[in-house]
Amino acid sequence: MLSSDQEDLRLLRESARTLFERAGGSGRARKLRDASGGWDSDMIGELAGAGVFGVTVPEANGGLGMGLAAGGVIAEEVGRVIAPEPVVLTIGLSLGLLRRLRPDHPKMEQLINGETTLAVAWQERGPGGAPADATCRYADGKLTGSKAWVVGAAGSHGFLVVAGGQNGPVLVLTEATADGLSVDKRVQADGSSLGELSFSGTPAEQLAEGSAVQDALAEAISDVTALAAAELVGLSDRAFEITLDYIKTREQFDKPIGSFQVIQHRAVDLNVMLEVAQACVREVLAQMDCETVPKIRARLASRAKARAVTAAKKITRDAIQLHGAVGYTDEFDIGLYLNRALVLSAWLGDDVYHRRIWLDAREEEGVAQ
Amino acid sequence: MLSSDQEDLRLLRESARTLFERAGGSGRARKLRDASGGWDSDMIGELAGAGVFGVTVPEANGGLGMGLAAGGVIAEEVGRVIAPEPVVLTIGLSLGLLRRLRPDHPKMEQLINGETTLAVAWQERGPGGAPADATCRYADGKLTGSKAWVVGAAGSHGFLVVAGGQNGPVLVLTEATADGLSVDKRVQADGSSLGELSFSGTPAEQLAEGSAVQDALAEAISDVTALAAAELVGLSDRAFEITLDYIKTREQFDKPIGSFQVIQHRAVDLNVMLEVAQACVREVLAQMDCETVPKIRARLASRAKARAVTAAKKITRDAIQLHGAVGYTDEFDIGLYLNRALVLSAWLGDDVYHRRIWLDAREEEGVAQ
Amino acid sequence: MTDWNAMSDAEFRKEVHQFFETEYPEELRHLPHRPKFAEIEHWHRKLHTKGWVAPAWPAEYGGMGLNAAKLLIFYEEQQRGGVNRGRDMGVQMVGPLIIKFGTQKQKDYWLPRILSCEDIWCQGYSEPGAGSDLANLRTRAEIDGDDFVINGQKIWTTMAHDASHIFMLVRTDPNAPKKQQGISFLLAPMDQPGVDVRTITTLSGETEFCEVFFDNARTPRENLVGELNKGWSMAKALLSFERIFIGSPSLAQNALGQLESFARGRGAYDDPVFRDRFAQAALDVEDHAALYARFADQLKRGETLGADVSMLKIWVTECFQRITELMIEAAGPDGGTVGPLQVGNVSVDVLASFYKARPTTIYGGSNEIQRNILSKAVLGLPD
Amino acid sequence: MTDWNAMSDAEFRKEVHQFFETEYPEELRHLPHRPKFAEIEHWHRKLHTKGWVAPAWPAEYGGMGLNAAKLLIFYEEQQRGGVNRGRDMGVQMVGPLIIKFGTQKQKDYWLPRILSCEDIWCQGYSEPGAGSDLANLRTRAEIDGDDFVINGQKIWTTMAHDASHIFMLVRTDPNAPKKQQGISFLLAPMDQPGVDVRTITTLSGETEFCEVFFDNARTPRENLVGELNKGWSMAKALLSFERIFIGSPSLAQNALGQLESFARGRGAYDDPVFRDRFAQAALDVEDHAALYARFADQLKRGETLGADVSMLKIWVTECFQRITELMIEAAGPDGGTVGPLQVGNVSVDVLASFYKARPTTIYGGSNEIQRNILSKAVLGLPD
Repeated sequence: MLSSDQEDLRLLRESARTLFERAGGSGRARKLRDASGGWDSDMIGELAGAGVFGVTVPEANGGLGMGLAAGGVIAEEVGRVIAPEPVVLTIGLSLGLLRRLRPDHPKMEQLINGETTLAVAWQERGPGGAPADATCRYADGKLTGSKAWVVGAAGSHGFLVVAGGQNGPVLVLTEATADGLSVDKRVQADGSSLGELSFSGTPAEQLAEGSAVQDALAEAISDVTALAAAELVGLSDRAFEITLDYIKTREQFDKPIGSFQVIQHRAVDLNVMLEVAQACVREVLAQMDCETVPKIRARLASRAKARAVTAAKKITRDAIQLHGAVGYTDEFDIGLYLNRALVLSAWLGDDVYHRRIWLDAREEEGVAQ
Repeated sequence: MLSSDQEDLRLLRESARTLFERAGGSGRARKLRDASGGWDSDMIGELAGAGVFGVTVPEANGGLGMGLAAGGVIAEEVGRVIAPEPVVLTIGLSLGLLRRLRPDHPKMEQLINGETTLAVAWQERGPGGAPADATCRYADGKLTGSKAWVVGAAGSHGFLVVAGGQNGPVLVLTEATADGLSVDKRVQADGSSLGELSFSGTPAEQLAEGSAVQDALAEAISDVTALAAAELVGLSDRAFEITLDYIKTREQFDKPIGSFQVIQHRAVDLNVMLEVAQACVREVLAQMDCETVPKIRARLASRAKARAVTAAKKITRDAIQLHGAVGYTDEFDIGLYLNRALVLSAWLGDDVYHRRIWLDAREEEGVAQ
Repeated sequence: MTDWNAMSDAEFRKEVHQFFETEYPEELRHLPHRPKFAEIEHWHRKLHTKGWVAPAWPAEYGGMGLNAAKLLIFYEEQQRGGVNRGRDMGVQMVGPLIIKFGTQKQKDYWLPRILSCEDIWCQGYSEPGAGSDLANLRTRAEIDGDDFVINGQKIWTTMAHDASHIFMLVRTDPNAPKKQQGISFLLAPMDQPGVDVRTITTLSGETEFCEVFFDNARTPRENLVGELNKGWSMAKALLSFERIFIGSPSLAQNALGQLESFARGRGAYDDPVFRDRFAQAALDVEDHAALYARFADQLKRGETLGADVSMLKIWVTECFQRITELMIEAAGPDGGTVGPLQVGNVSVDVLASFYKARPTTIYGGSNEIQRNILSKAVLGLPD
Repeated sequence: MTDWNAMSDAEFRKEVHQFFETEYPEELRHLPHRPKFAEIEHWHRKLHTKGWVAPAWPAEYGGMGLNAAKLLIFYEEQQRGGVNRGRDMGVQMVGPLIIKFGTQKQKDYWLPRILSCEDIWCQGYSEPGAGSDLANLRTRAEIDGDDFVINGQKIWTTMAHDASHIFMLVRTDPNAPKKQQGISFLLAPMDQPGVDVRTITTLSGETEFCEVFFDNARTPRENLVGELNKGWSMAKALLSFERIFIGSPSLAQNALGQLESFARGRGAYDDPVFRDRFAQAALDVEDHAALYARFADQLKRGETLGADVSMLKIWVTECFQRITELMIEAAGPDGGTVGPLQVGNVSVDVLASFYKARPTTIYGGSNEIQRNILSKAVLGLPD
């Protein structure tokens, strides 16, 4: 798949930004959090209308076929307004799996059109937790066992579940309302929730089986990891803007605090960190679009996530300090960014984790400077 | 052994400082380095006259019996003027071994009186390098094999060598001029040298053998490690003073650079780091004086060295930056401190190494917060 | 009355330890939030009966009369045992102020009420435009007959919604040539129509901080403490002994203990990379404690602490933050989860610790301000 | 004459690579020090014959006339191959200055001599009192008949002891209202009685830097470049293209490669704690390269670079320092040892790398100054 050209990406960025700003920017995220912690189905419709969910899906399958670089543009804009909707989840993981395994399935179109949302249950608690060791089993059309850390479990219409089948791993689909399914929700810092799913003979439809499932999952995880990195970059970008505005206006000792050299240099360091992260993640996404070897794509995704988490942690935490006491209140938006950064950093592995697997992969490939 | 009281330590510090300052402070170190890289035997005599070498040796054995806390005071003063003489080496290692194994030996008195200096050869290249694995052998009064990283090899009259004997480890004494001994010197950043010793049937006198050797060596290494930490603290203290003076006087943009907030805060951070290191190392030395369990003493020594190396690295490196271009020249003293810090940090294990063994020891002992 | 200072340090520590160990209610140990008075009232009664409400006050005013050495031991044991300090603004701040600067009448009236918690105090210092630059405060108090009439706004007033009185810095002379002049110390009742309290929700969802609005609120003129327009130097004098406590190792030590249990339970403790970072943090705490001990010794020798004591606060708060950041790391995929995380027998609220650590580098004089102070007052760096 | 810009990037890169690969003397690859001219003269002759001495100069003056894209490739290949830049102050600084601001007569006289290295140039900017605050320079030049008479002192003049000429900023109007005014650009011969050069020994024992003393030294009035008293803005104009090179990834990349070989040989590479720190450094370099590529693209599109390009230098120099600090760590007990350390087939001079990294955060505008610039010019933070 080829990366879109710069001009296409610029136009895409502009329209996504306009869409989110018109919808209320980060204020919308706050309202949704205070209301219910969920997401806004009208917004999902609007996003679908703009082609957002299908951005990386080939045109033949009803998408825009613009590649991950374009997905990253969307993810950055999602991050900037900390939109709670499952955009990265859908582009990277749900559609990432379906478009590789079952591009013919009717759920594809529903996901692209925003008519449905599907969370992906692929991890389990306990050592490893990889799909090959799945203790959650699928047999005779029914699921038994449990899955952990399911993002978007609260609002989704159904689940794509990776389970152990009779002939190796399977990907199955189950409805949120299915019998024998219980969802235990753990509230996250940003008001979203992580689901722990328990199945006891829950009816489910098999979509694919065998090693293809594992391969597609690995690829989809690379995609969603890199897109989550882009979301963190967008989030960091806006958190930095907010902070910069604040230190230009907040006065102490009869001067804007942004006139103090220590504050200035700290702002510069955050800015440099941000620019490096942005350059890294955009480069990675473009490279992933041109790269076909799964292991290399995984290494690239790790590089992006490692950098984005490092940057977002540093930027949002320093942003609180630069805001002083008000940064610690819920009244200022900066705290929403800190909280969202916590959640996105923990999702799919933090910087320490990804640095490790990046170096291991680099060594395995024999990539040296 | 009990720690000396605060007033004794204060008086000791005063007299050591006066002695070193009268001898030319750090200027003396520069002169010696430029001349030969060696040390000054008159100075060794003066130090001996002041009781410096025997500071931790019990009075019954001809020392001052003041304990490691007093040794630390001396070491700090040595560090402040980066004196090249083997003070910490002699107090901690040479006499540390002899006073435990052979307090009766005539070399004790000669070391205390400054009539001789002995380097200690206890490490070997290759995996482990611990005395138990020694490939350097002693049999029939002769040494064969090699030893590495021997500090003070260049100027010492002889060597205390830990080797493998017929009944376990032995401590033997050989003269610098002995037959079959060759010393390969590697120049260090501060102008001193590390010796690589090769023995081929070199005659040597056995001083002790068996597990007592290993035990005494472990204890002496704890002592010298903690004293090296104190030397680093003294060095850092003076490096910070020099830097503080510099930023108060050096002007740029018509103001002393120490009036810029960024420089000020950096100076504060160095100051805090220094004070923490000083408090840590002094506390450790006092505790080691009251502690008899070797493993605990080793853990304490690791704590001191870990902190002192971290502080000295940070302080001397930042000191160069705060000096700007002149800090990079050999004309300013600050570079001498950087170089000495490099050498002392590498000796006996750096901060990363000691943090690791500290935590392992803490766990083994079951020390928890 | 017991002369605590005559006891050996070890004896005294044992006595304090035992009391906290046996008498303090288990369910209140290591409370994760600041309690309202009602929640800890039964403990307060016990303490009051024992005569231990005000360890630092002279015995003549109902305190324990502890010297610095004993006081440090008292607080150390309190912290070690996870004993809540209670609603102690009255004891810690108002009492010493009145003892030092108040009239006999003020002492007679207010001090017993503080000890009994008949009055619950909050502290009105910060304002929206006066944080790091506290002297910039604008809340006005004007004399009107026998009263002061107060107008303005305070912010970050801890637990103001559960206080009966506020002690505050107010501007009584707006025309003073320097902003540090013209500030006075006032005591005022909260329960009156002109006082409006609104809680502030923090990042972690807590509501301990408040805004307090004064709209022609009144307090009798006799509630002025010390001289009119001399409040600034009085406030600064009050802080000097406080400064070692804000740099105490306890918060970081407790967090480190939590981190250790959590990381052991989670398996992170077996990972060499984590171990290195943990060892750094643990040594940062241990070595800080050595420096703390040096300052504590100064106090014990009866010396006053210099501005250099600020370094304790800088070091320990930043260390505390790093420890809680390591907790988040050790939590892995649960690092964004609200509420206690169970590991084996322990349950650690990782996110709560993380949030708790955030404002420590801001409050009590931000670490930037502390560095400014050290730079000038200790290092003598020029303007 | 070849129109290099008409070639594809890949073709051009291949051509350059091949030339450096086959023609550059092996013994001069990755020289650890700055060579004197005599040491590299044979290489210079080769380059001169090829017409590649001045890649950035227009072809009409004997340069290669490369556009920004090609120029970056040229330098990348040069750095990758460890090809010494030679004594290039004339080519990099004096040539562009004369081409932009010089008279026809100056062009005709000086440019060919720069290309042939008949004249070897050094740069006289810094002074003892004018480092970060360069405009504070005090070296005076006064008109005396047909000459300027120069008095004062320059410092950090790289390789002045092996130069025949100096191009310098001097003060020609001491009464100008602002210190940036009254500064002029002069060319002067070094070989005269009024010029005294002393080398400065650095921490690592190198003597590349010099002090240059002027005691009634003379240079003809025609050696003034551009207008009298307008030197400051000319000097700033010269720097703009240079600023991307000082932020190039090459130094850090080379150091990282050395660190990797060294750590592998030493076994440190198998240690998880080291690996984490190595991965951080490696990603710091790789992600910096992504940002560098963004700025390079700007140049290739023909845009001028803004002040934000400074961030490259800040990041890469601090990263370079960390890498060399990791080398010291990986060296363990040999971390203080001078000279190359052998591991397997490679030999790495750990201490030399460490020293080399030190001044990179100081020279070319210290990183503190760069942060000041970014803060004002990019972030728009107030004074």
